[in-house]
Amino acid sequence: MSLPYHYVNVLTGTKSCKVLEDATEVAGLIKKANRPLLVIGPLCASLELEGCCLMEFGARIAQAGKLPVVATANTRKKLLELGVTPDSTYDVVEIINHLKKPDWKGVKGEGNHDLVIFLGIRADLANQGLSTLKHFAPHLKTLTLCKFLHPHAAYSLPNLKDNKWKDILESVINSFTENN
Amino acid sequence: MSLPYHYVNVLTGTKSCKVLEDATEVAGLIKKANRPLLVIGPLCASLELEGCCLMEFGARIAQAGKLPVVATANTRKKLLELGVTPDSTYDVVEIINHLKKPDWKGVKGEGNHDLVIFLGIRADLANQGLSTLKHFAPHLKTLTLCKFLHPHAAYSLPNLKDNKWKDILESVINSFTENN
Amino acid sequence: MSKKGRENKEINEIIRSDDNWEPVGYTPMPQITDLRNWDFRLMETYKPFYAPFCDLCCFCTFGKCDLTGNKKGACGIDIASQQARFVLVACCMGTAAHAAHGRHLIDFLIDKYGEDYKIDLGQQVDIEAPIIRTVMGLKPQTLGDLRKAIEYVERGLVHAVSSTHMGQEGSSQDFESKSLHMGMLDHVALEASDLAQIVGFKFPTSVSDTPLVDLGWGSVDKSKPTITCVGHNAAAATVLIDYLRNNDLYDKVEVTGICCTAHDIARYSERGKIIGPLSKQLFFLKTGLADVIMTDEQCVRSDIPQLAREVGSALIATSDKICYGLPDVSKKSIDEIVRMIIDEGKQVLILDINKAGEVAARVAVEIAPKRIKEILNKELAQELTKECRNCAMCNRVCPNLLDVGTAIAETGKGNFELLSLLFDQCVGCGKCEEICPRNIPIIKVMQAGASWDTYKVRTGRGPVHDVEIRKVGAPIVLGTIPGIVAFVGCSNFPQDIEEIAVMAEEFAKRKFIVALSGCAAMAAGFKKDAEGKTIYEKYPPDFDAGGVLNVGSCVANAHIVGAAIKVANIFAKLPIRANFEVIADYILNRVGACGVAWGAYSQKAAAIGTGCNRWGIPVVLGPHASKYRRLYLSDKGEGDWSVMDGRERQIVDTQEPSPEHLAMVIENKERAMVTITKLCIRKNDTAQGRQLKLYHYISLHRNYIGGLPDDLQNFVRNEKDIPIFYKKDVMEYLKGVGWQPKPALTLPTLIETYDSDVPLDAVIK
Amino acid sequence: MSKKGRENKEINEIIRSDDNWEPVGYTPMPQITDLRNWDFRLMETYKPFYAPFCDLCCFCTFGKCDLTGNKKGACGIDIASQQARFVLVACCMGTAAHAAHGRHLIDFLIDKYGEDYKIDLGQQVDIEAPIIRTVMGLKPQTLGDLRKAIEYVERGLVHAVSSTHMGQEGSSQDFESKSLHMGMLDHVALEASDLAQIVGFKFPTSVSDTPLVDLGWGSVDKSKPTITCVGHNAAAATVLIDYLRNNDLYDKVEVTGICCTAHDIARYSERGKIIGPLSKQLFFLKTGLADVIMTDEQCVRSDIPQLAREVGSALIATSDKICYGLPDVSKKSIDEIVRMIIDEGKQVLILDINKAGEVAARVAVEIAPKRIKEILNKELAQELTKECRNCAMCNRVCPNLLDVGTAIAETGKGNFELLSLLFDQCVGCGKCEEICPRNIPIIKVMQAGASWDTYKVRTGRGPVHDVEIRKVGAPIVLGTIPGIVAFVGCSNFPQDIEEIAVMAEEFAKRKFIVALSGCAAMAAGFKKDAEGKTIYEKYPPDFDAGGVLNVGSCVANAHIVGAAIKVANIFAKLPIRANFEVIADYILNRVGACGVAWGAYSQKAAAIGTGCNRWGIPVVLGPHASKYRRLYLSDKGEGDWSVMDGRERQIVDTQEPSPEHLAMVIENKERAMVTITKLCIRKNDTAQGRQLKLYHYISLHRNYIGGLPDDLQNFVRNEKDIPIFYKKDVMEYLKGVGWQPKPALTLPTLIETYDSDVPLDAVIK
Repeated sequence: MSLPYHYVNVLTGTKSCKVLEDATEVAGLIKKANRPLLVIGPLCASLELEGCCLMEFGARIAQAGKLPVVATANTRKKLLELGVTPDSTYDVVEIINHLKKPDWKGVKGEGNHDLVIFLGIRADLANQGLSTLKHFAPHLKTLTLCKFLHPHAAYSLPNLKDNKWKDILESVINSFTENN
Repeated sequence: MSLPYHYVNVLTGTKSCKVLEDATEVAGLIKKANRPLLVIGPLCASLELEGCCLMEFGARIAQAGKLPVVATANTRKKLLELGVTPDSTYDVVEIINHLKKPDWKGVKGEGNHDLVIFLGIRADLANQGLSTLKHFAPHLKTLTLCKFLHPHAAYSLPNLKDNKWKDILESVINSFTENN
Repeated sequence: MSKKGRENKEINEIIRSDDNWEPVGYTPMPQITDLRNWDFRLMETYKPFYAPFCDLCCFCTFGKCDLTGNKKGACGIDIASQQARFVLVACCMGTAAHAAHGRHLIDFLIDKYGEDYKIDLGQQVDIEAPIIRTVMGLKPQTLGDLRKAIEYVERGLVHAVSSTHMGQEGSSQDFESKSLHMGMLDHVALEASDLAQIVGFKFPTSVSDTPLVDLGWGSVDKSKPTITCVGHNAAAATVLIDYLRNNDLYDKVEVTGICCTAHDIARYSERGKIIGPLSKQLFFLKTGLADVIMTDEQCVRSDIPQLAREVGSALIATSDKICYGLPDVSKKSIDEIVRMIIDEGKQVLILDINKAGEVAARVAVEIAPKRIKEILNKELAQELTKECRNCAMCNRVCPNLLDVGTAIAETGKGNFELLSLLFDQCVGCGKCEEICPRNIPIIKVMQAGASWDTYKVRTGRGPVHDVEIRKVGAPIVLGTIPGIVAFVGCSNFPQDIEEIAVMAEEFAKRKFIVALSGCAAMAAGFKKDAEGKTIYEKYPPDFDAGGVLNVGSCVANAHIVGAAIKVANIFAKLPIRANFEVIADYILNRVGACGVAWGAYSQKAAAIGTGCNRWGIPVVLGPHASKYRRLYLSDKGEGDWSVMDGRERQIVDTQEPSPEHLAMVIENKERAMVTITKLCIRKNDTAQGRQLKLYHYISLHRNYIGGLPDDLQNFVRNEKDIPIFYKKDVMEYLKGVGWQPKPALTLPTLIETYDSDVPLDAVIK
Repeated sequence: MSKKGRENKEINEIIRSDDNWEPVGYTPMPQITDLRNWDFRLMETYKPFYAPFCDLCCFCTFGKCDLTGNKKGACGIDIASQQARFVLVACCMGTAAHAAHGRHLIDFLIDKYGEDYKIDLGQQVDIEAPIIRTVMGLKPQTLGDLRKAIEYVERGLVHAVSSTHMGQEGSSQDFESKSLHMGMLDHVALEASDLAQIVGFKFPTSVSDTPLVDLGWGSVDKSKPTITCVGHNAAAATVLIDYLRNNDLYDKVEVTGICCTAHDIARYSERGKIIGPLSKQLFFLKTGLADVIMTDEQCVRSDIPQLAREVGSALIATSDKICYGLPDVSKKSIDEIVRMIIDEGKQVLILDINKAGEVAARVAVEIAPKRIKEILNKELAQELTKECRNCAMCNRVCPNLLDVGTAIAETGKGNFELLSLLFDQCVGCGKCEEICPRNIPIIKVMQAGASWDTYKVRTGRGPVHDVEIRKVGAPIVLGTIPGIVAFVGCSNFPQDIEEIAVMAEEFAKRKFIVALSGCAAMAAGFKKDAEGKTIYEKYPPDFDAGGVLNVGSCVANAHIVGAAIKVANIFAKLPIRANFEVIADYILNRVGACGVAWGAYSQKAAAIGTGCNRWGIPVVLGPHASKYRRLYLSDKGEGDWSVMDGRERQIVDTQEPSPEHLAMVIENKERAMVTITKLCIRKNDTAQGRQLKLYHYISLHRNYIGGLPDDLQNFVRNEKDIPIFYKKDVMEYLKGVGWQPKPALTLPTLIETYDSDVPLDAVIK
């Protein structure tokens, strides 16, 4: 049984994430999505990944993948500095609350999203939010790009060391640019 | 995450069984043990495995492996018919209660057992008993030879179809006779 | 814990301590720690045995905490304490359910009759409330007094619930002591509740041959408007029946019940019909035979609104415990409500049960003619199941581990044998149907496998009579009646529902006293012999050797414990007033009673069973009960079985593990019958009595397990104990195991083997 | 639910309805379903939001039941209802903890002073019990009246606990309504408890500038015998202090406290020292500075007996809630007990707190000289940690997700920076130390990283004064005081303990009213500015714009809700007696108050927060609170925000989401400050008030999130609402999003937007 990195997040249940080890799989998933959404959390502002701020990866993924962005908590500020204007800002539980309504209009007003990608939300809170969506939002899939496995996500990266994590994020970004 | 066959037994925790697919591994484990114990439950009397009574497999394993036997519930009767006199009879929770005391004298009076092998106890009750030993009997290991995965066991067979299950039990028996 | 002056004063007022029916004993209205030493003494011999259902704790926001490998939670709690804590939570839920139930009944009846309404249980019953007398020291004379009992429970409950909060109790033993206390309070609530309804609803009392009533879904007349009351609180049902009677409708309408409400409907009117236990709730409601479903409280499926819609039954919820999110129409006029239900198809909440009863009757009469009621026939059943490919998903979700798939697949082939067997083993949760990828309505299909016979069950009789106790007191204590076996609790049976009847009959034949209650009492009626008779028709309804009696609904379980207390009081002449330790000690050492909760599922059952344990009554549980997480097991022959010899005033190492366990799980009924017999052995047995008990123990062991028990040496004190019939074999066996006679004993007691205010003289009469 | 005659009679007696201080309102002593319609109305706007912590239910022996994919449990329950049920269990635990606490205090004080002992809170407080007056309709005048309040809570609790039993409530909404009811009863218990101790222990009241007392482990004088009281019930501590005073020992002994007992020790005697919140309990006890540990109840680590042994502290348990399996020596003489502890090294349970206090004092004085107390120095810390290989096992088990490993590894290299930071973020569970494969005593090592300064916290002041309310009532309701922000609850902080001080100061600077209580009030004292001053030293202690006040321990939270009620009563002149809906409606629509439980971990906090929600007070929670499983969130701008305009007597679609949510979790303090400000917006704000609130909302948003809020259009009703300072930008922004002025409103209310006995006129004064 694959344990999440943090024991507080150990799954007690039957429905666990599909672990994606391969960046192309991840990118493929995102490309396949009709209305993907990238949710960027505050850890992106505080975490360093191999010398550069995690927020930059978030910004680059958004740009490369042309993904609409929700900035939670106070991430908006940092994103603006990086030249990315988030399509909206919400508290993380607010965006999850919207997402669980099938008929929500979505951040673009074009309808609810079918794939929601999370990066930079503290693991315990993120996993609880993912649980909400797992149980109450059958109409969408969730994907986490964080360093730690999220059992409640539909798709999650495994627990990773920084270098491996960076590699995956980089190749996700590249796989967008390549094929565009 | 490997789910047990029965959802009532789904593990909610961190410590799950090691799944043994290979009969020689199973036999090796038993042979390595200094004071193994075979606990035979009443399902052995009611379950048919490929045309012959599960109890016969229990009896043959006991004989081939020269294992002391505890007959739980009313299994003793059937065992006697098969020419096996169990070393003792207990209600299943009683034998587990004894086993969890490190200084228990064991069924042979030679000291507590280091490997306890279970066969033929209903899956929900068995898994609860295995939980007791997992949590409170660090001095011994448990092994289940049943058809279904037991998350709380130290070692468990996977969920099996009858034919595969029979093969494993047969080869366990043989591996004893061979090397003796 | 020494009581403060104020506290004593309050207690003396509540229990009217100057009433001199008996001197006030050592522990009037004990609080949560007052009997802690007794509990600890019990646990010296019967140690808590834990089977964690989860490795973790998830109670507070520090969690989840991993408790494996002796790891502690963020609060410092360990795995054993967390299990004990969970058991305490369960006991609190169970006790609260009964206390709230009693509070509702008593308030309802006080509204009707006033708080001075007298408690009179007829000429056969003088000791009206053995539990309340023993625990509180109060001799309840009115409904108002019963309310005092509930208030005592309410007050005690708060402290127990408080203790389950994070950062409170830290010792598993103290959690257990609190659970045992809750269990005892639960019995107070049970007794208060059943006494209230006996006097308030004029249920049978002081009679043993209560009427035999119809049992089973097959007993329902489909041509009549049918109202089915589901739950445990019959107040609304009594109003319904009164309305029908007063309006000459009673013979035109079927009033039926599921779970304990059914028992109490039958106690209120022998024309009431008992559909069956909880395990048949989903099955029956899905037949659509009920025109109106009226829910009250406890053991009612959470999805009844949805079920009622599916089959077009009207739904009236009547309890603040179960509101289902329905509109509260309590203040609307009855006409208005009836229209809402019929014209608007509304499901409603009516908290004024005086209205609810009439509404149910009027709605049933109106809508019944418009509804078609048909039972699924075999042809249709085969049609519905022929798509089954036996993918076995149903097996994986079955909480009873049944092979549903094969039975359904066979049904698809026109073979209904397995389906019938499946139905008898089904606990009625409906998961199989829910998971089925082919959407086969499995529970509905079971209509073609179920028996549609009408069975018989004896109406609940309430308390055991003092006269009965006078007759059986001596034989029980001397052991010449081999034991009292009480089949109680729910219908989460490990195998066939018939198992209860089989076990009960085995003990009836062997001249044990067999008492039943709740779902178990119904289950016992679902088996007929060759002549088509149920055990209720075959055995006398007396509390006497070979008798089979139904005391009533779950709350009537109080009367079984009450009977054991009465033995101490009537036969042994021990004062019971506020005298818990003395009485529990007496029961533990001298009254060969054993409770059997073969299908226990609920938190109420956990509380009831734990309460029995504090009284010194062992309880045998079915396999599912391993999921309660805790048992009380002794070390058997290897434990220390020293007790005080009251007359000799010295500790004696009896070397006799009796009773052997206080709470244990057993795998199957064959083993259970052997163990139950053993658990009726008491240190006080006379040689004659012990012979008899050992005779049954050996004979059952030979029948079901084979040969002589390998622990026989533990229970033969000297040669006189050996049953003549087996003398030769037993002597031989004992010789083989090097048996030695055990020390003799004149008056076994635990008093003065632990720290207590009770002096040894208190147990000597 | 219409009350029966008997019931009304009982209630009228209990609340002395003929006392004509105010007419009796619509809901005297409401029962569990009486305010259900109010709850359902709230949930129309603020829908329950569930984050299941587990896919399964394991409550009964049918389980485990898998509830994923809309699967139902064996009883028919679904995942949402199971979450709601779990929340109700938590609320019951929390309410029971406070009720049992109050019961103990009140019984103790009645023993001492009698039940007629008067409640007098001084000249500044006439409305002594706003909660009890509003909920029950009782104006409590004596300790006996406070006991009535506890009895009301006890009775209500039983029904809620009962509802959590299997087969009871089936609707998540009704589970929520029951949780909200428990929350309200919890506040009754809080108020009764704190009033009892204020009058019984003569705590400060009717003064705002209560003394500043020492805070922090650094404040303890190691040279003195030290007694540390852990928990929430200061009764035993007051006895201890009395004994010391009467025996001239008080200046020779350190009396210290952890958790709320500390607050109440300080309220009893300004010489008492507050060690800190729960998160520092393990840390401090492991220093061994306590010669005697005296535990009472709630938030006390379960492993204290083991901890005490490790460091050689004596242990005295004093509560029936926490017995630790220790011998109950309550009946032994004080001399005997002292000898047991000192000569035999026994840890004991003393349930007679009059004895416990003296025993603690005498033991401390005797053993202190024999004990060596040394704080770990940096050299030793480095020595102890140099084996660390940063395997990160500690990180994996840390419930706060902290990088413990690196901090310890760095310490091993002689760098203590990270260790200090770690200590400030540590919630104090000790899992890291337990899991460490190299057995590094991490918590002990933190002694070298912790600050050993002495801090200051203002003593709990109890109720807000009526005179203060007279002064601030208008500005609050008009909005010219931008809000009341209450920092409450536990110390399970997501980041640095200093965050409370940072947030509190931000709001104090902005002239909000900042109230604190419990662990949060302590945490707020753990930050000094450049001049070495804590916020308690920098800001006035008044309930007024820019004031920072500590109301006291957890039970004192009642006074914060009480203040909101008093605004309705004193300023708006609304009668409060048995008038819950009117008052809650007033608070929801007009009193800009927001609770902040940033480190909430406990079931008590769940009950308190849920209670606030029923009163119409929004609560902001830290990330850990997501594990409570339930929030109340609106659909924001997309929801229906229609209310009744009381004067126009018509429904108005305000299009304004205020307050925006009732219970929400926020990720970090920066965002929290912005959201808290927004949650202080009320429909009743005057243009001037709204300008001020929007000014702070915008300015905080610009500071922490950047730019203008993208939901600004929701809160600008017309141009007059726009803060001058930002006029240009805001106008531009509003134009951009096509903002239109919103309908004007004279008197916003929910009354007559749902089914209730309360007429519209009741809210118009």
